[in-house]
Amino acid sequence: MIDNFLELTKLITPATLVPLFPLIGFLLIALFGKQLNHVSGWLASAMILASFVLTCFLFINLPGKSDLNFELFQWMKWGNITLSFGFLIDHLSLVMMLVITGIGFLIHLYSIGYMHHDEGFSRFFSYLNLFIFFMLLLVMGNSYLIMFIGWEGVGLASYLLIGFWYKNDAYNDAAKKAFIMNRIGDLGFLLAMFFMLFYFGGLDYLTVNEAASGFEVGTLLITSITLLLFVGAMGKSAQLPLYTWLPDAMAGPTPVSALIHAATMVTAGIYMIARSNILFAMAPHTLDVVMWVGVATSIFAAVIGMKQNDIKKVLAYSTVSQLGLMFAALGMGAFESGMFHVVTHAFFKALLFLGAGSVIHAMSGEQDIRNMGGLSKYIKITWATFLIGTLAISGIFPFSGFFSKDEILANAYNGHTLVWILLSISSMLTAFYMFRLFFLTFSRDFRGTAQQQSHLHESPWTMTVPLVVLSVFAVIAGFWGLPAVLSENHMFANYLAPIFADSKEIMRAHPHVDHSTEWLLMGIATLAALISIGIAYNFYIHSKLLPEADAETKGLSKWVANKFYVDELYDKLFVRPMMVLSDLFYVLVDKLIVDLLVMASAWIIGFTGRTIRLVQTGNTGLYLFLMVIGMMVFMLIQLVY
Amino acid sequence: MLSLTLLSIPLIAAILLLFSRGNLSRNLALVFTLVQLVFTVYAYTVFKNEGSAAFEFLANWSVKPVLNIHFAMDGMSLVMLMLTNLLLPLIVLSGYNREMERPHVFYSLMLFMQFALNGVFISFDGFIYYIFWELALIPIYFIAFNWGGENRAKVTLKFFIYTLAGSLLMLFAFLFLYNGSPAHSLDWSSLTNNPACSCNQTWLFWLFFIAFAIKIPIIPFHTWQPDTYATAPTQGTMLLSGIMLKMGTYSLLRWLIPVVPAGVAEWQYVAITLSVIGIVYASVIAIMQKDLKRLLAYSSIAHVGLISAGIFTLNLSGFQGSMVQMFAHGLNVVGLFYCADIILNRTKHHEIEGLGGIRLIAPKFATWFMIVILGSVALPLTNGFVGEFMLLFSVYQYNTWLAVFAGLTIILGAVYMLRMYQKMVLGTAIKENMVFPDLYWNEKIVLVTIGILIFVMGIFPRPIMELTEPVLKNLIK
Amino acid sequence: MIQANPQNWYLVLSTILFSIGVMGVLMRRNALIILMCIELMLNSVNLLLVSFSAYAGNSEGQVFVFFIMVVAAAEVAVGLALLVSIYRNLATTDIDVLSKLKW
Amino acid sequence: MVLEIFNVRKLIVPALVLGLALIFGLNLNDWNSNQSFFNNMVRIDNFSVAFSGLAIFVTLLIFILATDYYTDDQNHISDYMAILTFILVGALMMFNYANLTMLFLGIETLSIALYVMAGSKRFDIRSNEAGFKYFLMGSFASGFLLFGIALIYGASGSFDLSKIADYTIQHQQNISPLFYTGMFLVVFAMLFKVSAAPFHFWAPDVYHGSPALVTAYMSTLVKIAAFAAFYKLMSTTFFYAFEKVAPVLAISAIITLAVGNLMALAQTNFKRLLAYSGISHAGYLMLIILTAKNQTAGALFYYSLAYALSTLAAFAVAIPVFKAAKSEDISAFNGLAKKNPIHAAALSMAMIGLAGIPPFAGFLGKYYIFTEALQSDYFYTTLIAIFASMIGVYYYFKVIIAMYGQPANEAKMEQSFNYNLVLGVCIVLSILFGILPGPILNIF
Repeated sequence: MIDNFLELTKLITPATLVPLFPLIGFLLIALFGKQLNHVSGWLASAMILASFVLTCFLFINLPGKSDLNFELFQWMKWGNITLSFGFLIDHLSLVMMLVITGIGFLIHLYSIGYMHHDEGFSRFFSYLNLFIFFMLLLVMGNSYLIMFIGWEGVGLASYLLIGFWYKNDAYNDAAKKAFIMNRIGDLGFLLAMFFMLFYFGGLDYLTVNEAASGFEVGTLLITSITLLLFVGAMGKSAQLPLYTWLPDAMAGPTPVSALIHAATMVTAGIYMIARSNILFAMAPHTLDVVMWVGVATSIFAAVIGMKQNDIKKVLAYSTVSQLGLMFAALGMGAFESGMFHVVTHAFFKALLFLGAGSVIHAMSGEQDIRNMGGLSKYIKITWATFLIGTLAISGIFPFSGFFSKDEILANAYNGHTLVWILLSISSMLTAFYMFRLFFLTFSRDFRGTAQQQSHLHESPWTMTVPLVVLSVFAVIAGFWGLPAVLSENHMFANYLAPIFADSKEIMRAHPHVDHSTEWLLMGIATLAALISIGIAYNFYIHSKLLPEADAETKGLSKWVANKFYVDELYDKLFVRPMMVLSDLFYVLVDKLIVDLLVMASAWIIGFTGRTIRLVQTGNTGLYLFLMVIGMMVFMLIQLVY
Repeated sequence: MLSLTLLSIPLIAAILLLFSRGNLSRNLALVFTLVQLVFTVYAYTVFKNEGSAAFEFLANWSVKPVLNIHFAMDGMSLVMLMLTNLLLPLIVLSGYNREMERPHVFYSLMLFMQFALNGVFISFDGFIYYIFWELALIPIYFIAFNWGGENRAKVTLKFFIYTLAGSLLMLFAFLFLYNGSPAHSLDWSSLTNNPACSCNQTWLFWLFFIAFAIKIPIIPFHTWQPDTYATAPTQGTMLLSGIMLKMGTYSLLRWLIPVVPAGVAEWQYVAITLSVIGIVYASVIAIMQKDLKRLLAYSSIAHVGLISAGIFTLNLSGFQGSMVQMFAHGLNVVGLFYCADIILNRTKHHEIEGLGGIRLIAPKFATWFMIVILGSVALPLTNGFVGEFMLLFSVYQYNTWLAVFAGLTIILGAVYMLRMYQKMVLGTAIKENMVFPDLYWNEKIVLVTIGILIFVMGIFPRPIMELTEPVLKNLIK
Repeated sequence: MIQANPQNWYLVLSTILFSIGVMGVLMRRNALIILMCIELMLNSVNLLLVSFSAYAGNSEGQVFVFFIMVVAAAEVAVGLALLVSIYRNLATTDIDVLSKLKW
Repeated sequence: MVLEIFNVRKLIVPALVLGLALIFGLNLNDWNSNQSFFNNMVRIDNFSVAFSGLAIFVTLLIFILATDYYTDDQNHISDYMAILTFILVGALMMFNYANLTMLFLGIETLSIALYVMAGSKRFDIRSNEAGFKYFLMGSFASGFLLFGIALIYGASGSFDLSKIADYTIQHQQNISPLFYTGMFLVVFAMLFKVSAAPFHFWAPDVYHGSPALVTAYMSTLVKIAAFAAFYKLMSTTFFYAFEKVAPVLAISAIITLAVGNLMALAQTNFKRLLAYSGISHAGYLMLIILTAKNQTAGALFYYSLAYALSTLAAFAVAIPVFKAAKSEDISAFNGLAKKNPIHAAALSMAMIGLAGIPPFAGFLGKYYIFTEALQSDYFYTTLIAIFASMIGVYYYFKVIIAMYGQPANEAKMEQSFNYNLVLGVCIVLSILFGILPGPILNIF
């Protein structure tokens, strides 16, 4: 025990350093960005690499099933409430830290090439480092409050990065939208914290979990808390109905989309629920909500994704859809499956985005897949890695997506048949639109301008190396979580087991599906994916179909292409009324009613003054008369008294 | 004696400044405000935080009517003093590269204002407190009126009469208390130890409340404020919004709650409801504001609405949070108005529409502006968050649904601030012939100081909370 | 002599006189007549004082009467002077004309 | 006190000033020496000494102003000065009287001299009108005063204040209705003199029409004298019959406050504005009369002093401004801040002082009055007085706004040492007494 303790204390410094490196990087670049110029890219990458190395060190040295929970300083303290600033390093956070720093490093590296010609080069890297810092805070914090710091901090970084090209107002709008929608979720998170602070007396996970265990399963309190937390997760992880910011967020540079809007930040919601697994386990109703929201989002986004023509938009909707899948997993109580999909998704989606970035790089900024085609000839590495990513996300054996998705589907089959059907459809749609994207981009003939064609080139090594590395992981990551039929040892689930042990106990988890069923399920999934691919092939290679131009889209597909007009709906439902209300309050209530009341009282006084002044006619006779009247009245008053 | 020193420095400076001219007056003002800051910091270092007031100065002023002077400082006063005396040098510095008529009078008035504000925060006798309270009104009126923008005569007069009307109500309340107290003492301790008969507390509460509500301002007593903020010269607006409205919130804690506890307990719900309505109402109005300073004015109403809501919850979170937030809001709003001033001064354009691209030519300014905005929208690790977190929590403790409603501020705040930032600073639509030099040295000092403090306070808010904790704990009792 | 009649008679008489004076001041518009009415008021007071003095048996009241007479004379002198001045400027003694100063 | 027989015109004023200074000193010498003279017609006590001192001081300042005011009219300066001195004499009698005879004489000496001074611009029809109106109404009121005195005499058999008081003590249960009627008539006459509503009608017109210097004198010395006399009457003679008259006084105070402040709002003429402001201040001072039973002479004195200082300061700025602009409208002050910032600042201070805002003595005076009024349970009256002072701020600030907010007019204001001297003295004292009120507040 003592040994264990000593060993743990030794880890405090490296653990503290993990988020500190990116922060230092951010400060250095922010202050000396001009002088550092292109060095800043390397500096930033080095900082993340350092964090990554330290994280690996922690990963290796964290003894057994123990966790490292330490306090840095007291942040706020009043009355009997103490809110400290502290970190918790356990298996769950380590997984996230590895993903963040690992993929983060690769994306930093990639960005050096991608952003090379941008005038805001060092600014970009300072923001990226800032993002990593906050993201690490989010996952490393030992309380909801620290998580909330990271939570809002990544929102800020996301805002800054989406609006990175601030000259474009549409990008700025997208950035603003992302920030505000996130804030809506944050309010839920904040209120959840108030509930916890009030009823549990603290915000750190230990206190909360301990206090929560004193309540019964399914009490209103826990349900409220978890629902509010889930509202926060909906905002951050782009679930229905707060998802609309994520597709717009593609306005940011592509590495940003890869890092923030695919691999890490958007999965914060899943991390949060996984982190609160005990609370959620105690709130079965919330879990149902989470599951159904996830399923709905998954299908909805997949449908929209089928009709998108912007390479990044397709990926964005696929991200939303995949996130929905993860939430569905969480909602079923399969926390480790959800987390597993987070990890695999991080790899292949980052890969896809980076690939898309490489494509856009090659195409000199073109993003519309209708104007691409035949790129496999020009950018071989990108093509190959992109294919791997596409196969992975479509759930083809033995790529990583297959395993993680299969795990979720198996969980769904085991108890929620309807969910299983819906998620399978969603997977099919995913496979379809991903291959639609792939075929339209890389196969057939080039459809862009001649000028674009002449510029087609493979990206520099800083960009291709991350692609290759990620594609390797996109392939092998699945083997960390082999299904029970293939291996007795589900490495990933075992690693996270201590985290979810209590909640599993509360939920009394379902027995595993038997092997034959599992085989069957895997077969169905693969078959479905292959059918989808076949359809896509038939449409876009065989029949040489092209998505029609925007103007020609009609009927249902027009609805789909326009994302079911959800943005317009929100605009009409919330934004416009808010603006009208604002004007109304200002002009009508503030100026007309409230101020008028004030001014009217002043005016009445003034008017009285002007009126009674007329008594003073200047006529002495009247004055004398009034004086005598006054005396008589006074005398009368006196008599009455 | 330290209390008197803190009062005399700005007063002497104000008089001295009248005999200086031009740049000399600026430098003198800066020196004096810095000296004052040093003394304030000294007071902080020697202050022993035991929940009671220190540095007492007691004197009899007049036998009939009984007038006493009682200056002292407790944790709450110290926080406010630090805020005041920290902001003043910044405000003085902010005017360094601005042309203005008769700067010596301007700065003299400003230091006179500092004198009055210091007085308000260290007065422990109702009468002397009232005098300083009124005294603070005169210099700011003249600053706003003489150096103000369009329509200043009407607007400032409205401001003056409106706030004075409130003060007179408070005067009446004090007069009544004076009469009711056997020794005719308005001393803070005697007022708090022998509260008025609860039969009278209702209307006493309203008299005090309206006086403070006008100053703060709480909806619906706010209509003087946007006009005045928009019209006053920016340094005046900084004084008004940064410090002067804190007089109102501070007084809620110092006078209203301990002096008429029964009245407060009875009408608490009205006060909170008004405050919370004010938060949302002002935020919503701010969304579509066309004028930059007016937008900031409404945002300020929203923020102080939260402060007063927190105070009226009567729990420790609310009290502590309000103190933290007063300090934070003071810093942030001064920063915001300074940024507004920088824009107005260079572009002569006070509307939010029709500007843009400032970031292209003045990136440093854009960055610091952003930082101040972040503080103002209460991003965690900035000072705004600590206060808002505690305040919202206190409102939550009072009523969950009110907290949800008040919590809208974190959404709406982001909406109007980011909208404004985007329209004015981002984009490419540069106004024709716009000359926008990046920050000058004095602007840099001011904004960087504020920016750094925003984070320092956001990460280490403990000193303020420790300073006020004993006092506020006593208040709860 | 004076005591021959009940005191109230004097009181009533001087009150009536005083009232006549007041009514005169209120109803007439000619400044001179108003002046005379005021004199009437003062003289009614004189009568009252003298009667009171006689009944009370001390002479203070009578002394006071002399003061009143002196003051009244002074007052009339000043009043007439002002009236002359006004007459020179306006050629009228109607007090209704004197209404330049109003509101 | 008879100082009018001088030939060397230039010396008149300095000599008078010197004389006044002398009397001022002599007067102070009488502090704490309670004596009575002339068969108890005149009584000197601290009350009278203090107010005499104040009156002499005000007159002193007025005379200093007069040197420059009458530069264009040197021929009559001796007459003017003499008459002004008579006003002082009347005022002093009103402070020292111990007998209704002396009160009457004092009032008449003061009034008759004032009638003359009000009409002293012979060729100005406004001045004529003011003088004559004042005369008519004043003598009309004197009639009532006399009738009242006569009735009191009839009831109590004496003019002596203490004897009348004795009468009320001895006949507490059966005070003659004659006495009450007389008391009311006297009170009405005094209300007229202090220009309390509804007997205030003369004040605006007379202030408006009179020469500015006379207006200044009227609004300070005369008002103070009237109030002091009124106060003395109420606090001593009518002490035991006070309850009878209190409601009337309270109503009068309320109407006065309302009328004075409301009617001032729309004024454009500065003197007329100050007249209404004077009426409103009469309203505040009425609160002291209301509380006279509680011996509130200190409040009366302090408030009078504060009011006099501020008003004189205002006139010390206004008179040269009027001369330069050839107008007495508030617009004459337009842009004064640009031309004469110090004068503008001083006038602002005077206005703020009149409005009763700290740190000027005016505030403390009001505070004192309000505490006393509340102590005597005039709750609503005090509340109305507070509301009235809110309104008051508006019209005082109209002047300030004209000075600072309006573009400057052409007229150049001549600088004069004497005006500046008075101005300086008034402002300094007004701040000084505002900050260190102790000695004055607790004078009695």
